[in-house]
Amino acid sequence: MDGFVAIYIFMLAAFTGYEVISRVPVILHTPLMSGSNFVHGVVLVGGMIALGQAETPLQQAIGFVAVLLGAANAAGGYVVTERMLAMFKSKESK
Amino acid sequence: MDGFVAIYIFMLAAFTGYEVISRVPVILHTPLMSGSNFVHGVVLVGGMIALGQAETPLQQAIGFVAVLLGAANAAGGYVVTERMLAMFKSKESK
Amino acid sequence: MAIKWLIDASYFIAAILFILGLKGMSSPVSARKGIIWAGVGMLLATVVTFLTPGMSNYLLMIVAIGLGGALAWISGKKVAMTDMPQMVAIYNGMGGGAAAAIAAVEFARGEMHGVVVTLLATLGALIGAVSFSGSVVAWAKLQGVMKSAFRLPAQNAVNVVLALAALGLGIAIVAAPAVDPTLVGAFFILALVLGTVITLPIGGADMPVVISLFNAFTGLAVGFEGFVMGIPALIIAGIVVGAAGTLLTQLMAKAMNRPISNILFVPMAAAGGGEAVQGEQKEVGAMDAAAMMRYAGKVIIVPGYGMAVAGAQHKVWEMTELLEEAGVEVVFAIHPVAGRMPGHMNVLLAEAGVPYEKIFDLDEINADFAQADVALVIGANDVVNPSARTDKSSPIYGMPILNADMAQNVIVVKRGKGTGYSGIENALFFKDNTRLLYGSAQKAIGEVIQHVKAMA
Amino acid sequence: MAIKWLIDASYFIAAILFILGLKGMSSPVSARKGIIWAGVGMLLATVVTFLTPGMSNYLLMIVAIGLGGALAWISGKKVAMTDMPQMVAIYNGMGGGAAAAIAAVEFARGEMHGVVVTLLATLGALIGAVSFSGSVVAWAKLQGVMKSAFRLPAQNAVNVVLALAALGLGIAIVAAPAVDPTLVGAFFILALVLGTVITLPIGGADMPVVISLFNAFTGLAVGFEGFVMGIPALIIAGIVVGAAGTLLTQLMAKAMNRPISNILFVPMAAAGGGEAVQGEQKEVGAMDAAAMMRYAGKVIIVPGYGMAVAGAQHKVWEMTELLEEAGVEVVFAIHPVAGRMPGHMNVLLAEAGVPYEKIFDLDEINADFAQADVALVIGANDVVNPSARTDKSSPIYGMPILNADMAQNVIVVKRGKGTGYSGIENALFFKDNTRLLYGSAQKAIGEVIQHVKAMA
Amino acid sequence: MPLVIGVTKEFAPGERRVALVPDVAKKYQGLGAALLLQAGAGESAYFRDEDFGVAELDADAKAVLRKADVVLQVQPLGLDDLAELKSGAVLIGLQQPWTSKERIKVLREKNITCFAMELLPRISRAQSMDVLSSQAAVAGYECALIAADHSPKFFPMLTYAAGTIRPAKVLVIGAGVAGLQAIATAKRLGAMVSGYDVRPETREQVESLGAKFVDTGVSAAGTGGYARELTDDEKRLQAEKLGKAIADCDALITTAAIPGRKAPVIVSADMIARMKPGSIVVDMAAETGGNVAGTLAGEKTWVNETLIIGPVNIPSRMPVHASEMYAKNLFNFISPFIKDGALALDWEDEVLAGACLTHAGELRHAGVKQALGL
Amino acid sequence: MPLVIGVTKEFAPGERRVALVPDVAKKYQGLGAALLLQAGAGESAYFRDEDFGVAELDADAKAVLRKADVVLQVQPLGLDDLAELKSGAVLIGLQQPWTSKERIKVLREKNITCFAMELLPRISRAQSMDVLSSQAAVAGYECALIAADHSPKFFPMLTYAAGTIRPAKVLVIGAGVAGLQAIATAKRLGAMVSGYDVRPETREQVESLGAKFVDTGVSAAGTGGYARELTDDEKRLQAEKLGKAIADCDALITTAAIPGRKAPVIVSADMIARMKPGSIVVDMAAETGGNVAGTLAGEKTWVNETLIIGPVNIPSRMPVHASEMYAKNLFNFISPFIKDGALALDWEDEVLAGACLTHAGELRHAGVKQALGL
Ligand SMILES: NC(=O)c1ccc[n+]([C@@H]2O[C@H](COP(=O)([O-])OP(=O)(O)OC[C@H]3O[C@@H](n4cnc5c(N)ncnc54)[C@H](OP(=O)(O)O)[C@@H]3O)[C@@H](O)[C@H]2O)c1
Ligand SMILES: NC(=O)c1ccc[n+]([C@@H]2O[C@H](COP(=O)([O-])OP(=O)(O)OC[C@H]3O[C@@H](n4cnc5c(N)ncnc54)[C@H](OP(=O)(O)O)[C@@H]3O)[C@@H](O)[C@H]2O)c1
Ligand SMILES: NC(=O)c1ccc[n+]([C@@H]2O[C@H](COP(=O)([O-])OP(=O)(O)OC[C@H]3O[C@@H](n4cnc5c(N)ncnc54)[C@H](O)[C@@H]3O)[C@@H](O)[C@H]2O)c1
Ligand SMILES: NC(=O)c1ccc[n+]([C@@H]2O[C@H](COP(=O)([O-])OP(=O)(O)OC[C@H]3O[C@@H](n4cnc5c(N)ncnc54)[C@H](O)[C@@H]3O)[C@@H](O)[C@H]2O)c1
Repeated sequence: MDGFVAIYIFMLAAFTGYEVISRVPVILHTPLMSGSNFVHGVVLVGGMIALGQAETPLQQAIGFVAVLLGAANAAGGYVVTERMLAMFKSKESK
Repeated sequence: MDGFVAIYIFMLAAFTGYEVISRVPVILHTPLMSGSNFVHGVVLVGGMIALGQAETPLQQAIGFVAVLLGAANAAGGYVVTERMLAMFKSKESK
Repeated sequence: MAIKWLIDASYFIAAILFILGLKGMSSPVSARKGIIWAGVGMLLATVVTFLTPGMSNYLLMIVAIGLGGALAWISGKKVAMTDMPQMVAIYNGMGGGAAAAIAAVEFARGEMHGVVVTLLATLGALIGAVSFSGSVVAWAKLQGVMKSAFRLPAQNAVNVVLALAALGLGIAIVAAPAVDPTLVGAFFILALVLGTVITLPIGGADMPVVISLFNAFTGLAVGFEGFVMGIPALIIAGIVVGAAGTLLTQLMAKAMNRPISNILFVPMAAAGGGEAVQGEQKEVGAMDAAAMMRYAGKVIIVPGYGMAVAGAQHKVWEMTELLEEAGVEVVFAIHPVAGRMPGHMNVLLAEAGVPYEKIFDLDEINADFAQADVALVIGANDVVNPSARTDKSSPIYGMPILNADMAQNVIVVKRGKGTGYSGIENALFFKDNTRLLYGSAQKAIGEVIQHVKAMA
Repeated sequence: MAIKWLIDASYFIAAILFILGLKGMSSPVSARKGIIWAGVGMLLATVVTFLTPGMSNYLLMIVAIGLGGALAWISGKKVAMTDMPQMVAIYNGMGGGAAAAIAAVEFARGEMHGVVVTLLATLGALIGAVSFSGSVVAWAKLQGVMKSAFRLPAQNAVNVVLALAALGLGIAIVAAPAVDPTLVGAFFILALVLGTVITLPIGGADMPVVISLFNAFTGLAVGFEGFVMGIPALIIAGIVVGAAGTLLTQLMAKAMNRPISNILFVPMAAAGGGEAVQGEQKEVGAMDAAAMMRYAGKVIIVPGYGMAVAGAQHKVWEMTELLEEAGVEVVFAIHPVAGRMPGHMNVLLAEAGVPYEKIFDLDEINADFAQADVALVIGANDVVNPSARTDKSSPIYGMPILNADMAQNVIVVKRGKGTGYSGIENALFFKDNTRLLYGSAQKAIGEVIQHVKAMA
Repeated sequence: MPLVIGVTKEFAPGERRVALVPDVAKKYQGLGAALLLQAGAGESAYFRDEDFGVAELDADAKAVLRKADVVLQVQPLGLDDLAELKSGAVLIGLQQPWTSKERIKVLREKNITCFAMELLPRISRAQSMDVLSSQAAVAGYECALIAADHSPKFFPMLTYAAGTIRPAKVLVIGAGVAGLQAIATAKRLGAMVSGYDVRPETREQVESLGAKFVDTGVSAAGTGGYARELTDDEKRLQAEKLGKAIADCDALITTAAIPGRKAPVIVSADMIARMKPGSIVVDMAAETGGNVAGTLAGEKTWVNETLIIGPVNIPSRMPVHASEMYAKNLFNFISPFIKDGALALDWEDEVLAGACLTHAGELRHAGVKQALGL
Repeated sequence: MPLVIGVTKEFAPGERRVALVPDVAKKYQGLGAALLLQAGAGESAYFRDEDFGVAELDADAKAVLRKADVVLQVQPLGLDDLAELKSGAVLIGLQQPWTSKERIKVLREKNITCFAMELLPRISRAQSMDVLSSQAAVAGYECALIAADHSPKFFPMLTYAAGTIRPAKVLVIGAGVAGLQAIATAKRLGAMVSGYDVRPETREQVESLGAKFVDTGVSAAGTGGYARELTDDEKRLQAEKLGKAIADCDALITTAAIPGRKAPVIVSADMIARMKPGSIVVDMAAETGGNVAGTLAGEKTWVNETLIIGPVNIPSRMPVHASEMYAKNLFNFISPFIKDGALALDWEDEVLAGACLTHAGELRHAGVKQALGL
């Protein structure tokens, strides 16, 4: 990827991230932290590709750890966030 | 530029644009319209490069028009916006 | 290579400045800073562009910039504040025109690489050209150069046919193995016609929304051409404006209570043709009511029985306080028989905490209506019915009334078409300068309050 | 080629879903939808990754996913609500670890192309590893596995030295012509130590902020590794989370009234040594006050003399009505001697139109505070001062007080540090569950109203 | 010679109002009329002679009556006073037309043009002349004050250092002009107020003041804004529902009236007996018989531990403003016909014609004619 | 044998309050005390004997006094009534300690433990026992009603069909508990209210009720929440500024007091003379000499066209709630010392000790001792 394009993407993504949560009430701080924690669980995908390309046992071992950790990040992040946000369930329907 | 990267940029820029003005008060509608009008005056840059690469008189003519219009967009947009926003001058100091 | 980096970096910074600038402009507090930041970005981008390697035609370039820039700068400086909307329209149109012209240059150079790029160039050209001609028409109408709305028979059908034809030509261009000048020429002409025809039937009140729409169009066109030319600054600025402009158009349309499709397809001017002789009851939204009062010098509030029924007195006073904070002079005019008992309004206003100094009776205030920018009639009817002055057959003939009708603008809050105590129609509601804000007073004024606050 | 497109398109959609999901989660109304959208994105991205051409080790992959996923899922389901923060910490640490591991794989494969990529990989590895070990420490402390804050002598200096050393090694790795396993190994160990050492001295109260910081770190690390591997979905998700997480960290620190630098460099446990035993007054913004009440089940309002001074009764009632519309139960608790004369509050509330059914006196309501989510104290002081219960030396000892301190949360509206009639300090204002909303009551409640409306 | 408008001190005992106040005096003079004022006419309403700006003051009321072309009064003149009037003079004021057979005879004999303000048509234009409305507003306000002042309880809710006093419950029966005013006043004082009336449209009106409406399921909408009399069945139903509301209240104010008739008796002795100790009843209709069984006009009566107050001539308790309102009403009524110091009555005018009791020796009002059998 | 608490019908003429109400009676019984009630004790406050839930009723007041260990009263007992008390009995109520030399003598001779509620220390904890505050709240409310009821004008603004009546201006002098209550009540009725007091902190308090504060530039902050007496110079300055405000108002309510002293005379005859015709003055301090020159306690006096009302024993006008408040205050005062039907006074308690007038034959209160020269 072209260097400047990468920086553009970086900049725009940062803007987006910043703006998207710029006005969030305190009660959502913790759930939102948890939710964004879940989102970076997508590192799992990186881990999978790394493992998929691993050749030596060392690479495989590290790759395995990467996928394991990534999967835990994604799965755990989802469950925990989902539970926290369940509190806002009933209010939504109003 | 790679097709998907372009789409990523498009998506992120659109998000950014949307979020950036998502909570704008009514009195700023017109100035903001004018301001964003100014911003796309950057088309001038495109015009300049197009004209810079123009070879035939036709190309030069069209390029000239492009630069002329682009410059008018940028200059006019700036002045008009600046004047509208001058109204908010005194409020700022509060 | 160093130059290339410098240019790329500058474009990058310009893009950031544009975004920050727009962000700044979306809040009254930072609005001025916003335009200045964006301006710096523009300057930077323009200056470094001169350094682009392998360019020629510098003289032409400078002349074009000088000419276009100077003319626009001067006209922008001179124009009256009230003529701003059409100036925005025309400058925006020029941007669209520029985008279209860039595409034309590229077409002329025959340098399209691949379907995607050609497609983007064509789309950008189409949108830019529509924005150009449409904006020119908008300008002409607002400026008074072109008179009134003008509607083709089967307008909507014509619009659709033209749009499809332009699209068809565009697809042909993209599909063609090489650039075909005739095709391209026809395409541009069709696009320009399309922009004109779309805009012609639109009435003055809807113009700002349409201008905003064209603004978003131009943004998109610029963004597309940015892709074509590979200049990220153009892409970012264009797309950001495209998205922001789209949202803004929606917001504006919502503020005016008119869906965008309505504006484009069933123009206001045409819809209002053949109604009641007396004129018609013209509705107004809470936001516009709020704006009318927020930017007024003097507002006179006429409360009536409806305010009592709605129990809206606290809200009314809250609104009054907000308006006064904003520098508007607000007073209350109480008609001798407003409500259903002597002093009915007094009791309510006292309950809401309206100070006595703000309350005037008929004799004290009737002469002031002529100087008021807005008379806000809240659930009153008989006491502001002008037929009491003139219509001998009216059951209320001879009763003195509050001269609300003498105010510059009258806003009447009521729930519907209900009559008052005496059960008769009220000519005031049909007057040219009267607007009806429908809803129970409590709710209606509550909404006005929210909008007044948003204008703080 | 088609597979490549499918994968790219899926990643693109996943990225959009992540952004929309985060956006959703930032408003109480759409929060649940948000996590579901993000979840769908994650599923999509994971599934299509299996299709990536040229991969091997599928069995290992599936085992790792099954194992990691299942363990995390189960533990996440089982954990008590109160233990959530440490769970977030540990999952986040795992993400950081995964990012670091990816970098390690890349190092091991020796496939770094160019300085930039190596730099990004190294940075990602550093940040990811710090986040990993730091999060584990945070988890251990919150979980009670590791006891209390523990502070090295010259802690800040140690931090700086370690960080510099890690950076130095990183630069060495980037500068080296080929991957040097020893260097890489040392680098990772140093990074892990750094994360541990930074986190060790931080006290329990500051932990959420630190976890949020590590969360942002992990995001960045993931983003960087995304660049390394050329997977835009990783880039976008990572950077968006990095930016959002940074902002969130700031917001959380602000909500706790502690600058981030303070948390990291002068840990609370240490700084809090010589301060007042009582704790500190924690400020709250109008928006947060609004949210606390808007999403509460029951709110008890305790008006005092300050409400009278500010003349805020009408605003208070307006807020009450809004909250009730939103389904919150709101009642008023009047202390026998609130204000400056018998019935002071009655007069004001009657003026504002608060119905008598909503007004309760001390005996009637004191038991209810324990069930209230929020006690909103408006310009009252002495009448909610718990020292009246216990402190025999207090001039108000023996006076019955409203048990506002028993509520889940207490919000106190006052202008500043002013004391009440009896001129004494109020321990309630320093309680853990108390937040101060500073400002004259009229203004402060006005702002709350606006925010409550925005949450409609 | 200009029109002479005469105003005396009121003859009726206890009457403190006066039919002319200084502000209005100036307006009459502005129309060219001459004013003839009895010295001290406005005294009991705290208006000083010198403030009227009238040159001629007469110490003798009879002399005023003899000389004036137009006489303004509040309460009806006695027969002997009527006898003093100039033949053909104009007399304007309250006349109690429904009970004034004797007086009508004298009026006719003396050829007096007499306007009875009670007969004023209740059309929009005439609202500013409507003394019944303006005096009812005063009376309603005063009744609420009387109730509050006599009540052994606080009207408002009051939380004090040792407890909380719950607000008093006030019930107002009859939600006409006076009743609404009483509701508003009691409400202002902080009481929990309910209102009741037979006319259905009063529900919204009562509620528009923030009070509750007692629903009995009986409607008695009459014509011209007045109520009709109820049937026996309706009365029973009303009584049942009302009884409960009355037993529950701390203060009861009754203002029900049917024009030209004795006031309806709405509150029975039984209902009163069921009231709480220390409760207060103010019966505004006392003068016309009372809405409450056992009311004595002008007296305070104890029934068990309930105090029934039957105030009379209530507007007179507030003579300054009551006089001001009354005088303005009369001015608005007659001034359109005074031009350049001369009186020119326009019998085409529906308000003037409608309010006329006698003119040119005739009894002009059909309703009164019928009611009195003349 | 349990503690016997005795309550009689009040002896003072016109006193309608009673020191015990049914709700509170139950609470005493809950503490194990026995109640001895004179039959009809609560009658004038509309409390019925049967509601007290007391088995033993005594028709004879003297008998009650003779048998009770603790006697609760509102107004001070007469010398002969005091003579009936058991030696060593406890007497609680208002005692007018500053003017009771004779009575103190008897109290000492008979070894009575007498608590004077006027002497109650005004600390936070004691607020719930503060009868001065609770009765002042009643009085303030009543004074505003008296003013409104007697005023010949409307208090609220009122727009009616023929014009607008401007709201009355009410001035309240003395913004203590009663004054603030009067301000609040007049405000509720719609008057334009101003307040005045010498203590500077009252400005904010007056304004917190939506009223205006009359600034005279004189401050007289005393100790313990009471005002000190003013110097002559200060009085002159005050008089000047106040005079203007008084001349401007329609109703004046005065509530100024200095504990243990004659009430300060703030409104001079001259100021009264400059008032508008028809204005009303309610002097709440009438009993202790009055804030207004010319006030006669218990009388209505006309000065020119201004009516000066000097009501006495105002809380008695509202006996139900005044009694309820008073009784609760007394209960809060003494109940902490009643355990299992026995009285155990804790002289360490600053409130109890501070309110004690006589005990064990001694005059215990330093201030009273000094004031009476004993
Ligand atoms: N003051 C007195 O002493 C007295 C006594 C008796 C009669 N009157 C008569 O009463 C009339 C008073 O005139 P007015 O102008 O005050 O009232 P009005 O003529 O009765 O008109 C009231 C208006 O309020 C509207 N309304 C009712 N409820 C509403 C609500 N909740 N929110 C918003 N609007 C509401 C009604 O229209 P919608 O139904 O469309 O909402 C109606 O047009 C006069 O004719 C007077 O002669 C007065
Ligand atoms: N009710 C009675 O009869 C009576 C009579 C006499 C005395 N008292 C005494 O008065 C006290 C009453 O207690 P309380 O809790 O009602 O009041 P308080 O203890 O006097 O406290 C009032 C609080 O309101 C705040 N405040 C003042 N103006 C404000 C404004 N404009 N906006 C927001 N806050 C404002 C002040 O803090 P800031 O300055 O920081 O804003 C102060 O802490 C008790 O001590 C009682 O004993 C009562
Ligand atoms: N259009 C006008 O110009 C105008 C002017 C003044 C009054 N009005 C209307 O006329 C109405 C009556 O005016 P008023 O105050 O002179 O009436 P009123 O004094 O004749 O009667 C008082 C009230 O008693 C009620 N009443 C009669 N019998 C009753 C019963 N058995 N039980 C309960 N209530 C009973 C009546 O309905 C009336 O509301 C007013 O409400 C007003 O709306 C109209
Ligand atoms: N802390 C407590 O527990 C407690 C309890 C009750 C009252 N208080 C305080 O004590 C204050 C006084 O209470 P009170 O109502 O019993 O007072 P009060 O009855 O003794 O006096 C009434 C008012 O008259 C004022 N006054 C005296 N001389 C005056 C003059 N020359 N001109 C004008 N005004 C004059 C006084 O300042 C006082 O406000 C109250 O305002 C209250 O704040 C405190």
